[in-house]
Amino acid sequence: MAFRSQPSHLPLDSDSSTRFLPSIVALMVALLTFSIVGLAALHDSVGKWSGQIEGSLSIQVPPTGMADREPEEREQALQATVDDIIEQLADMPGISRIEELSPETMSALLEPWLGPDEIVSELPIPRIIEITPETGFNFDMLERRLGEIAPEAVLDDHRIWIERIADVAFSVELALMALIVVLFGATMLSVVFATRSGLSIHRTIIELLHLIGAQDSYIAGQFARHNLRLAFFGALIGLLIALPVSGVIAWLGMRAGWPIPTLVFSPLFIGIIIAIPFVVAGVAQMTAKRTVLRVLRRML
Amino acid sequence: MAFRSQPSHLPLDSDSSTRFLPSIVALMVALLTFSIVGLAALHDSVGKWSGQIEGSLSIQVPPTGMADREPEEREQALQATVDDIIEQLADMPGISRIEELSPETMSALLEPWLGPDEIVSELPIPRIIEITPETGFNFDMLERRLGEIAPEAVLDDHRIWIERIADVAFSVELALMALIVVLFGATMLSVVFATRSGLSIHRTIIELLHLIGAQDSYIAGQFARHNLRLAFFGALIGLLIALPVSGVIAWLGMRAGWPIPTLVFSPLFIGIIIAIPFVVAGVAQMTAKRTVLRVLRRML
Amino acid sequence: MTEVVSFRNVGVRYESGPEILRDLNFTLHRGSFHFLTGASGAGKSTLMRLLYLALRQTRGEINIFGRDNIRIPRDELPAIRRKIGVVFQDFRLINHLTTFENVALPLRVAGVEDLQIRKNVTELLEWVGLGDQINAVPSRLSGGQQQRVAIARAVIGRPALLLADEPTGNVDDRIAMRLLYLFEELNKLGTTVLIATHNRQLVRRFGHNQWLLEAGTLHDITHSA
Amino acid sequence: MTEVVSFRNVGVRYESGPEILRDLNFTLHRGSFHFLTGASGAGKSTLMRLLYLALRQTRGEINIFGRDNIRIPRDELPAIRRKIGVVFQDFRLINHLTTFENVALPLRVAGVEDLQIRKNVTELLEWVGLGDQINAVPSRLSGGQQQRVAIARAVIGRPALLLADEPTGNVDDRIAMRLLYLFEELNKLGTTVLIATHNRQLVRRFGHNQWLLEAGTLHDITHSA
Ligand SMILES: Nc1ncnc2c1ncn2[C@@H]1O[C@H](COP(=O)(O)OP(=O)(O)OP(=O)(O)O)[C@@H](O)[C@H]1O
Ligand SMILES: Nc1ncnc2c1ncn2[C@@H]1O[C@H](COP(=O)(O)OP(=O)(O)OP(=O)(O)O)[C@@H](O)[C@H]1O
Ligand SMILES: [Mg+2]
Ligand SMILES: [Mg+2]
Repeated sequence: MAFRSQPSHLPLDSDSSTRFLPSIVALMVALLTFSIVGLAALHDSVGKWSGQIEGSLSIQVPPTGMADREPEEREQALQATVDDIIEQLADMPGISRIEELSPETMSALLEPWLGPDEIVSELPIPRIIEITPETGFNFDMLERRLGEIAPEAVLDDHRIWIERIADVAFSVELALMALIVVLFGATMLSVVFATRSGLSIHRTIIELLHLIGAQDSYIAGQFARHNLRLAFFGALIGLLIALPVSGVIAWLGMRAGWPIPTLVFSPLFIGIIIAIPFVVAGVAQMTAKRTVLRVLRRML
Repeated sequence: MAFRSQPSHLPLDSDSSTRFLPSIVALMVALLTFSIVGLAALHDSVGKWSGQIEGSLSIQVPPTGMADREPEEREQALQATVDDIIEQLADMPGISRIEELSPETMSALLEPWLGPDEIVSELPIPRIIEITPETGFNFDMLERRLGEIAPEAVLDDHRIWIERIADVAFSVELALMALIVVLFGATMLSVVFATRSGLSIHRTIIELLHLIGAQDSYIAGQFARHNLRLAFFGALIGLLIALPVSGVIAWLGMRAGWPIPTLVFSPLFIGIIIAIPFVVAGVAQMTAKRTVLRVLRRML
Repeated sequence: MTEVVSFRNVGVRYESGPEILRDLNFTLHRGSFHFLTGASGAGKSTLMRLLYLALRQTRGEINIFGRDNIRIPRDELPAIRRKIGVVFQDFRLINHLTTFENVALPLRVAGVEDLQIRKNVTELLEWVGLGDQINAVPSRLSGGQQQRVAIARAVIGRPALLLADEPTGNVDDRIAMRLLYLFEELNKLGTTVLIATHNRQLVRRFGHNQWLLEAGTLHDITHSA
Repeated sequence: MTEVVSFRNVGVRYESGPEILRDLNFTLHRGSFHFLTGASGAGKSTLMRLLYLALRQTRGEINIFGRDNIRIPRDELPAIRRKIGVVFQDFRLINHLTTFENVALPLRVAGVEDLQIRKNVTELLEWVGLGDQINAVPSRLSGGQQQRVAIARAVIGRPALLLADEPTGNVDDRIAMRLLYLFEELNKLGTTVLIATHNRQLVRRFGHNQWLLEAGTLHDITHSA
């Protein structure tokens, strides 16, 4: 004869419906974990790109059509254009700093091209204006206004390109975050569904317990504890499936040249992953409690 | 008295367990639809980027430390380095074409910088080698080998940057595709789970039908049809939730500067979306059929 | 207080259906033993439902253990239900629990300690002839065995009021007698017993009070039978 | 062929348990009417299960409608099962179907046309006294009404073999008689009837053959009672 160790607990375990809740929870938790790992990896990449594109955007003002002028005159005309551009663009939204590159920096930049020679200062070298953009910066508007002020000026779109892509990557990141929120919601919803449908099978048991004089809180507590255990177990299985698979994918990804995710090893991230089973179990418990109490309240 | 219109069908509808299958299916289909729409949008963006970065990658070979040589001699030395680089890199994997930029193209490129002057041909202008990379191309290896052959040569990383980001975007796209596959699998799995758990409630009905002399195929067919209807209904609801929400997100995204997704309106995409309820319903039907047949086979 | 239950002009209808019971006026005294007879569909189970507080009258007053049934606050109902043992007509055993666990349920709910439960349940199961089925689940029991599990569960808590709805429909006369002796035993210890049954022979043999439900009303036919 | 069923040295055990039935040797002829009695747990329902092909003997031979039961191919079993009507001891009604649909089930499964079903079912339900409960689901029926639905479902297909397991446990004597007249009616039309029951009175009143299951074996006590 096998007697239960906890006399006050109903033995609900051997029930055939108990397989469903864990499996659906495992599935949802696995999906959720995949998405969170994906977000963390993407966040890392975007962070790395942002680091590399930090800084600025440049406008080149070439001495177009000035080759036949005197060097003095040429420089003055160029300077006027540069000052004009800086003055007119300074109040554009999204520009945190706008400034001409100093002649020394210019020489340094041109050195690998033309050699460290005196020749530079004598050549009709273009002027460069550096702009540090910030959020709200609008590349197209800058291009349009620049076209009005000085049509010969050229916007260096190298950095802006990266900026734009980082923007899109950020959008993707946002979308993935939204997906995680949706998946989290979906996980919770499916825990709620699965818990409820499990309980609908147990309706007769709930009714019987009620009729033999069990307190509502006792019945609800029994089922809450039972479902908590099932959901926690399911969530653990989901994690145990998702984590190794994510690991393998990450390893393959790194071999294919993806950046090494560092966020994945941050305490916040690990905390979130560890929290999943507890949150899921908590939701299952609460749902079970509420559902049972609602069923009971309908009875006399 | 209400008689059924289809006498050969069991009225399984009024059953309380029939609410669960549609809800879990609706949830999964909604998630799946979100991901597919997301993939389509991202695919569009990546397609646009790829168009813009098509073409090549360049190596600049500057006349470093040659400013004091004779123009003739300088050009010869530069040409030797260029030939050397082209010869040695030509057999690298991932390079589909490697070729020196012609002097005319050079002049055209430099024109906005230095003006359309004769001065160009007399200056110690760097040579440029253009490379068209293909899949399998390894930027780091190219950089390393170039460093060995000609340390003074500079790799223009402007295009390679875009390439890299497009690569990562492609990875994200792949990841999203993987997510869709996983979600699709998860949808199918949950349809299987939900169908089976629904049937476990009906076990006694299956048994009874068996005992009163129903053919296995008749019983399985009844439940298959029933579950097909429930799953189809659930999938439709999932679509009806996901599509408008995706639309709103896309609209917000386009207002925030995302590219307009064109793939979303392609026949393939629309076909996939329309196929979802049918595939889901088909899976539910098959699962029901198999589950019932397995239950029946265990009985005498 | 010797009045366990008293009904005054009680009437019941299910939803908008006809009145199943009407103008019920009776009193069950402490330690009384009644048989409730009546045709199938007469309302015996409905009356039982009123008594175990699973149904409310649509009119009239029911007084149970000295309290007006519709005035009892919800959280005091469990305590009252624990004083009532019920043998349901359809047994209502929990399918995945063993015979032992099914019978132990009322004690578990009441928080009785494990050792006590073990002793009482095993003893009672021996008495109803299920000593060798202690670990079987209901689906492995015969119909009569299931019925005896249901009876054991109803009496295990020594209730003040025992309601048995057709408790001998699936057992042979020998076991039926034995079960009725069990009820009489409880009755001698103070339990008020009400048994709904179709088994006239049994009623006749035990010769307790007999009530007949007919056309929705109750007739005392103890001496007329 | 007048032998509907014949058993030769049949024995049954559930899994590794004791042998519930052993050395059963009997024959049921076409148009015969038998009562099967025995203590609770004697094995009456087990014997019924053998007859409606839900259980296989662990030894011995069973011949049903002229065929060796373990040699019948799986796809031929449904046709044989349709010739057998069963009243299960636990009714086995489908909870979400109405009385009408529950009774109509065997006809639906056999592919009988709707109009025919409608006529037969309504008529039969009138006969068993459920004419006004045609659209009620089982949970709205009294115990005896549920039992009558189960009986109606068993006889609606005019089976060649009728097996009724404790069919009158929840109805009063008047209805029990009425139901037995129904069985006799069927019997006169050629149906072989076997009724497991505890109701000795009924057995005595109808005076058909009586078998007693005791210690796992069958005794014919028709003339000794
Ligand atoms: N939940 C319900 N909803 C509607 N009607 C019901 C419900 N339960 C019972 N009835 C009806 O009330 C009447 C009395 O039912 P009840 O179960 O009390 O009869 P009973 O005397 O116990 O009969 P039996 O001896 O057959 O068990 C029946 O006609 C039945 O159809
Ligand atoms: N599925 C099963 N598994 C194991 N043992 C079983 C199973 N079904 C019945 N038994 C056992 O077989 C024996 C005979 O059961 P059966 O149901 O045939 O009795 P019965 O004669 O119908 O009794 P009753 O009159 O109480 O219905 C019982 O002791 C029971 O515990
Ligand atoms: Mg009743
Ligand atoms: Mg039996």
